[in-house]
Amino acid sequence: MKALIPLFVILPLAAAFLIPVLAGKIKGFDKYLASLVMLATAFLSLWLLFAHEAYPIIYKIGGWEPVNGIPIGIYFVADGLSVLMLCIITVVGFLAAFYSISYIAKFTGEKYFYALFCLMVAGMNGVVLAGDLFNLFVFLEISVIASYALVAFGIEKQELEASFKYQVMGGLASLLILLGIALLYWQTKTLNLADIALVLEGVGDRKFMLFTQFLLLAGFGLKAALIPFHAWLPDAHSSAPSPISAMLSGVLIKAIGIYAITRLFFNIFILDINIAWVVIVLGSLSMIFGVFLAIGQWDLKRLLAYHSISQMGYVVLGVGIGMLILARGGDLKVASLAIAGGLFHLVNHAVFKGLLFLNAGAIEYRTGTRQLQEMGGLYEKMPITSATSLSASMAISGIPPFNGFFSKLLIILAAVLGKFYLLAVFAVIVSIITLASFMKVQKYAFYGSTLRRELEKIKEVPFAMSFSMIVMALLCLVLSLLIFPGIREAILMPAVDSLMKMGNYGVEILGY
Amino acid sequence: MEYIIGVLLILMIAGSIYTLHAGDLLSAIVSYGIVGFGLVIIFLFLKAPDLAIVQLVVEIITLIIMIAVIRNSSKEDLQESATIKVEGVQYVNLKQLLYFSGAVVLALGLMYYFYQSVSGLDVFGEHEMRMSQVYVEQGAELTGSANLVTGVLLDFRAYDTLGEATILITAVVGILTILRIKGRK
Amino acid sequence: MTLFVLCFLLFLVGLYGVITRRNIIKIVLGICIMEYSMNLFLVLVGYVHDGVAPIITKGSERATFVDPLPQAMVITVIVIGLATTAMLLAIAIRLYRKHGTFDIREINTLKG
Amino acid sequence: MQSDKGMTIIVKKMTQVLVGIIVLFGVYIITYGHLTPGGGFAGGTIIAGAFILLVLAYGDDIMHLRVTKEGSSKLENLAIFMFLLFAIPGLFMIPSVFFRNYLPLGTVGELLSAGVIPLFNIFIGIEVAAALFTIFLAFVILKEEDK
Repeated sequence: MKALIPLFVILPLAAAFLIPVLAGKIKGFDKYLASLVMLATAFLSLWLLFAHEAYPIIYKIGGWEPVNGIPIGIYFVADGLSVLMLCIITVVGFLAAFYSISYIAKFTGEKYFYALFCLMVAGMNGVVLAGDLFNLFVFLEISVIASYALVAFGIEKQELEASFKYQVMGGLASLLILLGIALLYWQTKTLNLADIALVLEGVGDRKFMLFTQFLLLAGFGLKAALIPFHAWLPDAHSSAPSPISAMLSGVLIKAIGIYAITRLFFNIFILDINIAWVVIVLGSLSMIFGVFLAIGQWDLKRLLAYHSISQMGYVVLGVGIGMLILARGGDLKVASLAIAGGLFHLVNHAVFKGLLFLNAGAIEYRTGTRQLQEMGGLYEKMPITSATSLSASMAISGIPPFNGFFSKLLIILAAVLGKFYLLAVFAVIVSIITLASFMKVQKYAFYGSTLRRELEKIKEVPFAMSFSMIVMALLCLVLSLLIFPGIREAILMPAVDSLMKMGNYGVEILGY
Repeated sequence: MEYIIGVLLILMIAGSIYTLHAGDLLSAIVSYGIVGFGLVIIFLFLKAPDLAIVQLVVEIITLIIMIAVIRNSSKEDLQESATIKVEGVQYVNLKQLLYFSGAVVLALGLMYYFYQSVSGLDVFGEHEMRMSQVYVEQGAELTGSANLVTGVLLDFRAYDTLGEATILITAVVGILTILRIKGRK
Repeated sequence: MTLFVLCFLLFLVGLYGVITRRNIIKIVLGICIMEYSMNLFLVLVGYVHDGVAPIITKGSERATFVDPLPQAMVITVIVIGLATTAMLLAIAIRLYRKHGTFDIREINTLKG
Repeated sequence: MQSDKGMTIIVKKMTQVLVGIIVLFGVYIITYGHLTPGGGFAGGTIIAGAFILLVLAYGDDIMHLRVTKEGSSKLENLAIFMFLLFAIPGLFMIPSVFFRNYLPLGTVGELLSAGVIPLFNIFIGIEVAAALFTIFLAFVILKEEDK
């Protein structure tokens, strides 16, 4: 099982290198290879999830054993959290790739699209499996540069401008992260994450740690589009092709932003109370402002992009509460509940936000418009899209049978138990406003006024698109089973434990 | 030797301030090039010949591409200049001056905070290695390459270099998608 | 310590350029200047007094070497800088084709 | 051979003399990458510089530029694929290890030493040269299209 870990990066990379070369020769080669590779990695990650080996799995690249206790090579480290992220990336990646088989037919340069798609997924897999700080930065750059080009895929005036703004903000974020890495190397003289964790335990220099943590929080916060740094997200996610905005909103900002923040701040740095407060404030601000900005939107994809910011606020809030309780040495049970809520919502958000963007893409594919006023009464002509969009809307606004309800429940429960009553009230209010906003979407898009004349002849979207939407809608239901203790222990708890064990991440990996 | 690098660094800062305030884009790019070549000289002083070569050549290619972008487009920059001509008399543009002094004060504050938080670390030159102690002592035997930087790049951290080359491939495919003629069918 | 502070000042000059300049090419130049300061910062961290370049020649078997790890990192960061700069310039030239100007104010069609 | 495209005759003559030397220097930097300063990245960029000098000095009609762009883009993808291919054999050995240096290391300081590193250097050099040349051609073709 351990020997298969490099495949997560080799397979998408090999596909990405071959697609531009062989796309012309074999018809449809790029389309089906991309989906095939995504399916293969999805099976691999699900097998890794259910094979349930003893985490963390450590893979020494190049076979370099540590020399007198100091690791000298780059390590792949797959523990509970990274395997959970791998599953989200590859499953949502496969559904988006399968969806784009017919969606991208309307664009030119298809081979470039699939090559960039495979590179983005390879980059994210590399980030999630990285056990080395600089290696995490390099693979973060691969997936981010691929997403810059994918945002500007349609080369319209709006998309170019959105991609330029995204590139400048992303470039700044990468430089802040690089400055953080240089400072950490200057302090700890090593790049291996576990080694940094061990060396940092001995360092009492609080002022240096605060400065570095603020830098890294700013850099990764900008990648995760938390409130003060969210300016690029609505433009980038609304002007990208729909499968790509499903991947961006659903997976990229999580695998790069939230995963890196949780990995660094829980396992590497010593938990600090004011950093935890900053994280909680950022999370709740994102949650509140995201939904208020979203209410006034009439462009469907911009509305969904703003909702991404507010839902990410939930995830950061859950993780932030867990961080604060751990930093204060409070009740471990509540902390693990908060982190479980945060990660569970992260998984759910990847699925239902991806589905909402795919629905928006289906509507755009058939009616050619994204404005809610120009739609109306689509449920007669597009039953599958309206049904899946209804389930996704109910999931995002937290209506019981769907997965969104359970994860928000966990977060609010943890907030109440941890005596953050104000935050719990905010969470409930935001959830209600989200419900109102998505009622508006359903009314205008599907069930509102009668179908306009020129929309008479539209029919349901082709098989590739409807299949992905149906599978995602089913996932919205299936994932709510994660709330039951039996299943939760198997899937969600390893991820929570990998964060809960905090400091001795280093000890476990380097074994001393 | 530290003073020479300090002087070069101050000249680079002056060059980059001119780059950002130059009226004509072409002179901005040329002064950006000078800052880059200053960096090459500093790399040589810091005993990094590998970097000097790579930085020099990449610098030239970046300049060629930038000038290719500039050549058939607008040369002038519509930036408000710091001084306003009112009937031929130079008045200092107060709004611009306010922004500039605010930026200087903020920069000084950030540098002081940076200096405070970094003062506890190793001074320039006293760098006792931990991870690269092995690279320096056993690098040649373990990898067989005399050039330790290439040894680190292509053997100890070869996976980084695979990521590195993939970044260049991603950039090329990205540029080919952005520069294609028509986006939608 | 002064060299590190000066290097951070170069970083802030680049950041000032990216935030305040309105011309796209100057924003790209600002990002490149920040890349330069990061390259310099990494090499400054790895310098050892009277160290020798990390290449083993006949004479320098047992000399004290400068740290090769930051130098390997900087080669990677230089090529990352080249990749991001080339992408930014590609977008800049396309925006110039569509808007006829490099000025960010005219290009700001997107609201919010 | 006096065509109006490209620069003046003096530049063309100088280019004829210089291009060979630049490419030779680039190849030297790549192949001696593990002995003297330099390596795949530096050498590849130098070779790309030589080709860019050729295109700048002589200029070329758009059709030919497009064909060379396709060719160099394919070459670049093949070179990086070969780099990945040389990293994979380690997977099939007993303690399956990605990026193992499985060729004999030889004595330090000789040309044929350091196992797989010279091969990696060569493939990285080809890949960087083809990549930068493709980027340059993409910019030139975009400019040519407007004429």
